[in-house]
Amino acid sequence: MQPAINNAAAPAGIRVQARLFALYREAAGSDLLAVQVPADSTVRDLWGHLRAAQPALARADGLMAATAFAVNGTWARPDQALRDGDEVAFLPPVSGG
Amino acid sequence: MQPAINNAAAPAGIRVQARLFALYREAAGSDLLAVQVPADSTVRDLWGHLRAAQPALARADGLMAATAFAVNGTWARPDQALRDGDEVAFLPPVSGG
Amino acid sequence: MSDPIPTVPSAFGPFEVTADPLSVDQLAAEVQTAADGAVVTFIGLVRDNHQGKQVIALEYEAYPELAVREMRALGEAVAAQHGLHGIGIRHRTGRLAVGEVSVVIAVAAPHRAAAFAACADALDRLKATVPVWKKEWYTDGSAWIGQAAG
Amino acid sequence: MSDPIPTVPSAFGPFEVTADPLSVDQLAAEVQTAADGAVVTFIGLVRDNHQGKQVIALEYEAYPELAVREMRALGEAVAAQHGLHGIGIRHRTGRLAVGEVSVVIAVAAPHRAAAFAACADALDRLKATVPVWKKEWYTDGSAWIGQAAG
Repeated sequence: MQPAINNAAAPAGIRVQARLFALYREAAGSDLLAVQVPADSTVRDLWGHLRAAQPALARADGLMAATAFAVNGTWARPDQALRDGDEVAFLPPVSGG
Repeated sequence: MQPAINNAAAPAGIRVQARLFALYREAAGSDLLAVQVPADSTVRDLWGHLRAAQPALARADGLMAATAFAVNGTWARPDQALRDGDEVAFLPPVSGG
Repeated sequence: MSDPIPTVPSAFGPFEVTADPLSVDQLAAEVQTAADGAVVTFIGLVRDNHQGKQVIALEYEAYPELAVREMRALGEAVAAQHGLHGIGIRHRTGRLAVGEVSVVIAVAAPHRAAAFAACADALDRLKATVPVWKKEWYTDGSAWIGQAAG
Repeated sequence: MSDPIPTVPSAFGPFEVTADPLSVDQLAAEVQTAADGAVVTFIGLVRDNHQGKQVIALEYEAYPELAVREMRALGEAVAAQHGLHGIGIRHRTGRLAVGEVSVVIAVAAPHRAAAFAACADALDRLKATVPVWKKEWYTDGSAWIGQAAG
């Protein structure tokens, strides 16, 4: 059950997009989720919301030492407030090279 | 005057080939000189002989901090004795790369 | 994402994420200037083992917009720190077989010492900050590589 | 000398002197093995100035037989010292314009630190011992480069 995801009819919230990569993308089964959250939500709130809605994502997050965040393509702190239309990325520890 | 160079008729000597590179090659006007020297000659003797025979080569040698020597494609000390048929190379300080 | 992979113009050189094979010669030529006597490059390869397991392929995934921005930021910081004119980074994405090139960093400098130092520096920063991930494929499964939780 | 430029087979990679243009991609591919995760390359370029003078070209001359032997000896010593599988060096000869590649050194290693250290080490040795000389061409003349006496 993922009641708040893709629920455009809910009132008094903002709509954001969650981008997921690598382990998180596979756990969620999607690289992009449209989500409605309360208007005063932070990045951390959204991440908690996604993990609660998707237990596989919570398990994947638990495997990682740290998750990093970006809003609209720029690094963000977990307490950053979200605005309607934001694209919020959830990044497992990087392993490129 | 270069009396001992290309003088195949001289007796009691050995014939060697001198290879010259870079500044020395240009000073001598040749990259390969056939030389006859006394049978007990060393690498140093040959170099002295060449410089005496070719003043431009002596001037070029004077510009260099050190000349290195090789006999038959292997590094050699200046006191190495020459044998008939040796190829003796005279190398200015290297500057590759 | 159906958008084309983004590129960010920089005065120092290209910083790109691409699914295409990488050419070291090309990147080196793009970063060098007439005043440079040296280019040092780092070429990342898919190797056949990791932590005792046989690896048959690596799958690279990027957050392309942010990866390009980060590569440019670190590249320009390294260039400024070492007084360089040219630096570029291309990182490949997708599934790569053993021996294929995953990333190329090219650094041009008037002299060799700065080129070596800057290239190693850029690589360390890339591995620490650029949002790219790799999944190792084994004969019997696969795993995303990353810092495991303590 | 009308003999072809000699090459010496080595288990580690090619060590060659050639009049042909150099390819970094080709040399990197020749030295890498399936166990290597990194190749570091040094690319020597003709630059447009030296000690305040404008340079329009460099002319490289080698003692090819000894240069190849020296490159192989230093390459194998560096490989042994750093525990590497693959290293190769190609040095070009002839007259090269500004921006052309004079030498490429490629070092393959399982991990990056050894590759950087070994490549820098090989370059230092090459510049100290390999019998290759360069002549700088200026707008108003030329000069062989080497350690001046006194």
